[in-house]
Parts: sequence; C-alpha cells; structure tokens
Amino acid sequence: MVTFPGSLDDRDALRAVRLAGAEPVPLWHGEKWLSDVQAVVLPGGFSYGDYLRCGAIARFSPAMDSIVDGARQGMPVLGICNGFQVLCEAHLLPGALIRNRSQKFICRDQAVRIENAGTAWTADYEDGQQLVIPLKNAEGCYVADERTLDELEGSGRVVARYLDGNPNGSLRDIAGICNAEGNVVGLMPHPEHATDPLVGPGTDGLPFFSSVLRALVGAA
Amino acid sequence: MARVVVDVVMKPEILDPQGQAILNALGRLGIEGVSSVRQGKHFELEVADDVEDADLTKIADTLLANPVIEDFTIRR
Amino acid sequence: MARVVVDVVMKPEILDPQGQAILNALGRLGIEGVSSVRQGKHFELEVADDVEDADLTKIADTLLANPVIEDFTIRR
Amino acid sequence: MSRPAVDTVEVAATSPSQSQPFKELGLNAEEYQRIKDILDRRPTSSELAMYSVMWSEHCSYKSSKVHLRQFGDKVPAEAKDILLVGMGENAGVVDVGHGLAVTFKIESHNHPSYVEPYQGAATGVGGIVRDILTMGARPVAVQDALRFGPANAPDTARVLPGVVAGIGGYGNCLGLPNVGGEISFDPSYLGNPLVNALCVGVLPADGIKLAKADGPGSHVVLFGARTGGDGIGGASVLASASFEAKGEKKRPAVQVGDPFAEKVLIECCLEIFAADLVTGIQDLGAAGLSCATTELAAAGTGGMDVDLDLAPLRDETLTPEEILMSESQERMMAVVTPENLEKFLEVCAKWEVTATVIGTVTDTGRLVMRWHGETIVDVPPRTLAHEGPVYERPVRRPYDQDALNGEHGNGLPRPKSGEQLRATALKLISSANLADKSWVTDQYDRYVLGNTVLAQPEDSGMIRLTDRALDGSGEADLGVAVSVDGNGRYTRLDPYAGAQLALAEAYRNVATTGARPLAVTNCLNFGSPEDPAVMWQFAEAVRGLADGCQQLGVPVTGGNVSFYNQTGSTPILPTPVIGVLGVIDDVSRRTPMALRGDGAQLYLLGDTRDEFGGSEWANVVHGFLGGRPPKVDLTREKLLADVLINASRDGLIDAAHDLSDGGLFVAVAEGCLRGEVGVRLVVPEGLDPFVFLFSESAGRAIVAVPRTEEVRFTDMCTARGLPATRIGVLDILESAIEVQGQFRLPLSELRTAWAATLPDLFG
Ligand SMILES: Nc1ncnc2c1ncn2[C@@H]1O[C@H](COP(=O)(O)OP(=O)(O)O)[C@@H](O)[C@H]1O
Ligand SMILES: [Mg+2]
Repeated sequence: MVTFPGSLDDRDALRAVRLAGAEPVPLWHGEKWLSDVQAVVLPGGFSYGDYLRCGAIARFSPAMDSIVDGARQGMPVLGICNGFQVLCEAHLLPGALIRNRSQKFICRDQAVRIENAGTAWTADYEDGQQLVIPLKNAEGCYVADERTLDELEGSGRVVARYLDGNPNGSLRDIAGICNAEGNVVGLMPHPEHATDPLVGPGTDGLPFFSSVLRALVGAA
Repeated sequence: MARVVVDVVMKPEILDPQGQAILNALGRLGIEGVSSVRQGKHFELEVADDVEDADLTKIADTLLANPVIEDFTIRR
Repeated sequence: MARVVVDVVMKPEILDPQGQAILNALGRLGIEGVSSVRQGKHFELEVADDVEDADLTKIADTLLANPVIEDFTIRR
Repeated sequence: MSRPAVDTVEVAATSPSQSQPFKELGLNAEEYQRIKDILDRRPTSSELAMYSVMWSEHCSYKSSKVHLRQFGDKVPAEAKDILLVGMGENAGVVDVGHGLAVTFKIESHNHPSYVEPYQGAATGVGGIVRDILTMGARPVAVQDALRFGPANAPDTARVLPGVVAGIGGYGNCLGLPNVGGEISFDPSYLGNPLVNALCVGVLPADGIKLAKADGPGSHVVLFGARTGGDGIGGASVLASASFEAKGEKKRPAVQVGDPFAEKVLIECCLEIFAADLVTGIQDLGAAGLSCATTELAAAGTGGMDVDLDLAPLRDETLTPEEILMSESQERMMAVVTPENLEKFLEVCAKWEVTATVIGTVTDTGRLVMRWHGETIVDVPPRTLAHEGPVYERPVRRPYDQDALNGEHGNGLPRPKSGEQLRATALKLISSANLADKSWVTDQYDRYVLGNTVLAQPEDSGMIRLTDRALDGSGEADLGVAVSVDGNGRYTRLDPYAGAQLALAEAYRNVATTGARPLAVTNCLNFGSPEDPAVMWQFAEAVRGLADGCQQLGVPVTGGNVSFYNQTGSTPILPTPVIGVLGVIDDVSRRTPMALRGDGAQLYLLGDTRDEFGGSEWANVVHGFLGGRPPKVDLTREKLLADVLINASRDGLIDAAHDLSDGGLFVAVAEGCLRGEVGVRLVVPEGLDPFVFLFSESAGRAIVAVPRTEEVRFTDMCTARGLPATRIGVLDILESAIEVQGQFRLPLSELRTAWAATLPDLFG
C-alpha cells in the first residue's frame, strides 16, 4: 500500500486488505523498495494535489521505479482511481483518464459489471457479475485511440464496465482495465469503500482483495 | 474562419500551486536550470472573420478568465 | 535567463469536454460566430540560457504533456 | 536590490506629527488616539497595520462581544462534565469518552465567495480545517451551509456552481468527507451569498494543543506555505504612505488556496503532535502574522522577539506592513523548545514543508519585531489580541417589525380539494429550497476516510470514531453526529425565536439519527452592526440562542460572527446558522431516514398546529413573509429527543426523519423516495388536511415502527407524555404516497419533480 503525499484513501484500502485477511504494509512514496512485499495497491486520492495531470507527478516518486519493475515481473498491482491514473501515466496501462464529461466531481454508488474474472484481482468474481461500489472522481473519463480500445476488448482486458448509464463519458463504458498478463489492474471505482455495510453501500468490493490473496497463497 | 488563441495566466502576485508542484517535480527528475514555472490555460477558438476584437475581449474576461485573479492575452 | 512558453493541447481525436462546455456557454451568452473551442494548458518557464532544446523537449513530453492524449509546442 | 527605508520605532518617536492613513485602514480617530496613548508615541506603519487588522470587526468582535458574553454567563450545568475547552480558543473541545475528545466549529467566508466563488469557498474550508487542526485534532469531516439569491437569477448561476466546486475541490483534495449542510435561496442573498463551513476533528482527550507562547527561550517557528501578497488590498495605502518610492501596486483581495499544501501540512502537524514537539501552536488565518504573534504572546509568558525579514516570501517585494497583514493560506506558527527543534524540523523536512525559526519567546511583556536589524514593532501584545475596542452599539426594533408580525397572512388562499392539495405538494417538493440537493452534494466525497456512517441527505452526518471491527474485541463503535441549520425567514419575523428554532432543528436532527446532542457551534450572519435595526436582530438572536442552549443543556463551544452582509444598505435576512454535535455509543444503532419495512407503522411525534408564518408554503406559493414563526417549546424538543434516542438504542424503530421546512408532506416524501417504499396516509381526527400536510410546527418527527415493536414504542411515548399519532402504514407494493380521501401521488412522478429542479437550473 503506497502512500504518496496527497493520497487519501490509503487508510481505507489498508483496512480493506486487513478485512480480506492479508497483512497490509504501508509504503511511503519516498522509500525505494521493500523486498518482502508481494502485491501493491496504489490508493485513490489526489497525489501531489493532482496538479498538472492526475498521477503525472506521483509517477516520478522513488517508489514507482521499483513498482514498475515488479509489475513487469508479474507482481500483482492494483491502481484505484488516482492509482489507475498513476499506472496510465507510468505506461503500465494504455490510454489515459481525462476530466469527466460533466466537468464535475462525481460521488455516487455506481453499478459495474465484472468483464474479466481472470485477473489476479478479480478471480473471486464470476464473469458478468454485477456490483455496486462507490465512484468518486473528477478525472474518471477513460480515453484511448480506437486501435487500443479494440485491442483491449479483443484480448479481454476490459476488467469492469459501468452499468445503468455512463457516469463520466468513459469510452465504451470502461471502468477498469488490465495489462496483457493480468497482474496489473486499474480501476476507477473504489472497491475499498464497499467492504463494510456500515460505512459503504455493501461488501461487493471485498473480492478484489481476497482474490489477490488467494492468488498469492496459491502461488506460494 | 480564423484561429484565435487566448492564453490565461494567474496574476504574478497570485499563488500558483500547480506551477510550484511542477518545479519541485523537475527537481526530482534531475533537470537543472529551470528557475520558475507558471501554469495557465490555453484556448484555441475557431471564429468567423466578422467577430470583432471587442467580442473576443468580452469572451476572454467574462468566460475564459476571472480578471480578479487572472490576466489574459489574445492572439488573432 | 529566458522565458520559454509550452502550450499543450488535447489531440484532435480526443474529446475535450471543457472546450465543449465553453462553446455551450458562449451560446447562452448570445455570442455568435465561434464554431469551436479547445482548451489546453499554457506553461511559462524561466530557464537558464545553457538549457538545451533537447532538455525542454524532454520536460514537455515526460512531464508537461502526456503524449498519449496531448500534443505540445515549445516557443523559446 | 536596495531596500526602501522602513518606518522604525526610532523614526516614529522623533516624527510624532507625521500623518498616517488610519482612516483608510478602517480605524476611527478615537481608536487611533488610543493606539498613541498605549504606545505613548505615534505607531510605526507596521504597528498601525497590526492594530488596524487586530482591531477590525472581524478580529476584535468589537460590536458583538458585549452580546456574546451571554454564552458564557448562561452556560448550562451540563457543560462542566463535557467541556474540555470552551469559547475563545480556536475551537471548543468536548469529551466524548473512551479517552477521546471532539472539536468542531463553523466559520463564514461570505464576501470572498462573492468576488471569486471557487477560491473564496475553497479557502473558507481551508481556514476552518486549520482551526480544528490547531487544537491538536485530526480533521475527520466537514459540512457546509450555503445561501444564495433566487435560484433562477443569472448571478446565482455564476456564484453557486463556483462555490460548490470550491468546497468540493478543496475538501475532496484534503480527503475530508462532506457529511452534510444546507442550501437555500432568497433574494436578500443575491448580492451577498453566505458560505459557512464547519469542520469536526478528533483528538486524544489528553492531547489538546493551545495557542500560547510559553517558556522564554523557546523558538517561534513559521511553517507551511510562503507568505505572499494575498488578501491585503488595504495595505497598499501604507506602502504608499510609508517612504517607499513606487506607490500603488495593486494587491489581490482574494486568496488562492493550495489544498495539497494543506493536506501535507495536516499530516505533518499530526506527526508533530504525536511526538509532542510543540508547546503552543496557532494557525494563520485572518490578520495572518499579526494575529498569530500577538495571540501566542498574549496567551503565554507575554513577550516575543521576531525577525520579520526571516519570514519566507513568495514575493520578495512585500513590505513589512504587507507581510504583517498578508492572509496567505496554509501557514502555521509553532512554539518549540530548543531541545525539540531539530526533531520538529526533521518532520517538516520529511513532508517537504518549509519551516523557519523567525523568533523567540521572551518575558519582557513586549512583542518586538525587527526588519533587517531595525526595530519596526514594539507593542504590548495584549492590547492587540484582547484589549481592542468594545462597542455597545445602539439597538432599535425595526420600524416595520410590528407591521411584519401583524400581517399574519391567515387570509392567503389555501388549497381545499384533493386536487389542489396534490398540486401544492408537487409545487413545494420541486421548489429550489426543498428539491433534491444531490446536484450539489454529489460533488462532495462522502466516503473518504472510511468512517462515514451517515451523510446527506440524512438528518445529520455521522462519523465512526473507533474501529473495533478489526481488533476482534467485538465491542460497539463510538460515533459523533453533526447537523447545521438556520432559517432566515423565521429569524426575520422573530430573531429570538428564529435562533431558537434553528438550534431546535439542529438538535432534533442529531437526536433523530439516535445521537445524544452535546454541544453547539454557531455562525451569526447579519447586516451592518452600525444599523441599530440589524443590531437589534443580532442582540435578540444571541439572547435567544443563549437561553435556548441553557434550557437544552448544550453549551456553545465556539462560533463566528459575520457582519456587513448587505447589498447597498439592504441587509440579508438575519441568518444565525447553528451546528449541534452529538454522540452515539454504538453507531450500528443509528436511525436512518429511509422509510423501510413493509407493513411498518408510520407515527407522527409531537403536536401539529396551524402555523404558516415564514413557512415554505407561504414563501413558494404566495411569495409572502409575515406573521409569527412556529411556536418554540424546548421542553418538548428535549422530550422528543429522549424518545428518539431511546427508541434507537432499544431498536424500536426502523427509520426516523425530522419535520422542518415544508412540513409533514416533505418529510414523508423524502423518506419514501430514499426508502423506495410507498405509504398510505390517514389524516388524523380533527386535523385539517392542509395543516396536517404543510404546517411547520416545530418539535415533530416521523418514525417507522415495525409491527412487533409497536406496543413497546407507543407505551414509551405514553409513559413519557409525548403525543404519538399513527398516520399511516408503509407499503412496498404500492409505490405511491396516498393521502386517504385526498390524493394519490406515484413515487415516480414525485421523484421526477423533486430531482429535476437543480439540474435544470445549473446543468
Ligand atoms: N450544501 C450542502 N452540503 C452538504 N449537505 C447538504 C447541503 N445542503 C443540503 N445538504 C444535506 O441535504 C439534506 C437536506 O438538507 P436540509 O433540508 O437542510 O435538511 P434538514 O431540513 O432536515 O436539516 C441534509 O442531510 C443536509 O445535510
Ligand atoms: Mg435545515
């Protein structure tokens, strides 16, 4: 769990990881690398105030180099919201996230469909499973050129899609994608805020964290 | 049809957090020799030739900039 | 010491909601003759004279612009 | 660069007759003379700058002090058990048990938000958050109370979206959930919108920090953002009046916020507090360095030496006068002992926060400031911080008050037939004041930090303070609930009652969610104190609030006064905005507003009278304001609260919603829409349907009682003597509100009318 200056949902994500039964390790963005880390979550928030472009500055923090290397070697990496933006800026994922069509920050409980239950982070879902998890961002509109989009669709790399109306203008209703190997996933909505019914819409988000746990235990 | 460019920048005495953040990032990128960065907005408008400069000024200071904190330049 | 201006605009094929919103607002303001608005970013850098154009290009396409969605121009 | 000569103490002593622009700085002749008497010479231009800002209405409370004293004089007995820090500090602190304390406060940023809506509102949030942080607390939630001109006025289309984006932009970026507030519209706010922001913070009960500079030899550290020329329009007259060559340099009156800098500052401060590295701390808000240095010194050992030229600047051309007046955001001042300094600076470095030692605590009883070695300030700090002018302003009941109360409006045509009642219901629910506010509130992050138990549109926001779910202890989690309310129309009709009705509503909203009301904060938005009629409204409102808090047993822990809210000489509706904070021992017991449970019985608690003075009905349907506001009965409010709290603790009710603007129909509609359930309503015996549906009698709430609990619940009400009338039954199949014998309104039609209004207006 990496905390950049300006990360906001890091505590919440730590909590979600714990609820899923794993041992979360907080990482400070300035730290180079922690050898015993098995998976990385880049949390939501406004790293460096989201100035310039969301994630554009966080991408250059020391921790990112080693995370990029790890990801290339197959380590599971989940970027949530701002974390998704960082992964795109770091070119671990294709495309980019721009301002919502509505021009406004949007906070709402969003219906999404899991399109690929084959990734390290979605294995505990069924293909086509429908969830409700909070969405909250101002730059959540996913864009990429047609070729890239077709490639993503063709290779099943669209991980999640918005249902009941596209909240932010994302092309092809894309809410989340993954890299070719499926270990790196970027997601706009916040599963960590759907892990405890008392403070969120439900528990639909928990499997993201249990999935990776099983993947790691299985691998070990 | 002509292209008009309007650049909007914060008045010099006004805080520009974004420029500041970029300057610090340049430091981390190991790039020397940049002593200040200010970020503003850049607009490209396609306007009919019969649109007066006065209209453009009106557009700029009612819509594109808030004269209280920003200055703008118009290039036709 | 020289001032360098970098303008960053969305690639034409990428939709630009901000520009669109401004265009609609123009309509409401009753201003005719503007057929398109695109909003980009405008940077003003103070750079030492020994900074190479290559460095500036690096600054622009690694930091100031995201080449996936944006084009940039540099004016020294 | 050669520095322009500055006005030093030495120069001042030898040039007594030099004229100074005290009027331009807002000081009158008597005040200026008093400064001379205090210093027993003319002030230097830097000292004049400091006195002018510290003695301003905003900082000195010179017109309100004599009235605000009542909050202290009438403090309820309950206060001593819970109040750890009372009024006067940056914010009051309340003991909530389990070793935890909560601090909260509401503050206005009205005028800046009119000039630059986004930045004005954003820096309003930033300011109140720093107040909370300064107490040693982690900010955990914000709320915002907003007032605008008519919803369809062109300027409202400029101001509202900017204000909302600013509150969201700053709060979201800080990672603070926005869990409530209010927003309403009235022509009197067109040229003077109200932007009141509230922040709640949590701290260890023994971790309170205070704004005092104790211990001679301790360092005075300025940290956070650099100082720029923000918000010092006034200082330019000094720049030109002092010996500086180039005169007029326009300084911006608005400040620009840097939420990222503030977020980093928060984390940095919390790390510093945890390591116990400061003996005193103060945020830099209004009056910036002038305020921070004088208040720290005045509250502590009494003296301070400052080298002003050491303050890190964003703009090197700033004069000392401007530095002293600058309201640059995201700055703090700390008092650090020599042995802690190194550790303190290390933490700042980790967070990349600029920190500079600019002075030392002394026991001289003087605040002395040097500028490149020359002494430019030498003053007794108390005379700025605490001994400013105090005015007993003349008060006069407005000439039109009797006429206003006289026109009771009983003659206004009322809907008779079921058709007419139905049309009235739709008209009210779709009016800007009562319509769905999600266009606004969906721009606020309500989830971040992961502890939001309730947020808008619930009756109050509720935040979980402990998190025992993970430590497996299985114990209940503690929470706090907060609500802010105010009603300018009621207050215009009767300021004393209006303030009490606002207090009662906030108190009721907190109890409705199952929390026990503990403490009060308030933001008093009024016109010019120099207008005796406005001053009367103010005096009456404060008296009403003080009496009300005493009766309800909830102490005022702090607040804020905003005067001069007027367009030309026309004041806004007098608008006291009251925030009430409550505590709940088990957040899982909270009562939501969504009506739930097929076959559950709907009960109306309290008495319904024919009360339409200042009502939404009179306002929306007839554009009429007159008569008297609803009757205030605080004993009844207390009883209602007890019942609601016990019912939630004992699990007797599934849902509850308070009745306020728009009356019973609006409350039922909000509950049905949120619960997506229909209801069949029966007009109680001997009650006129129109009065039943739309009267705004206070002290009422609706509750949904499951059949299994009905007897226990009604017995409790009878035993305590609270009127509880069965008014209907919930029906999940019947997705409509049906008022028997009157009309039927499908939820779909209702939702469309309710939800479309703000999007249609603001896009
Ligand atoms: N500007 C705002 N910011 C946040 N929440 C708001 C705002 N305006 C209204 N709300 C929320 O919408 C709901 C309805 O507001 P209001 O009519 O004031 O409720 P009530 O009358 O019961 O106090 C409340 O939960 C309130 O917190
Ligand atoms: Mg209210």
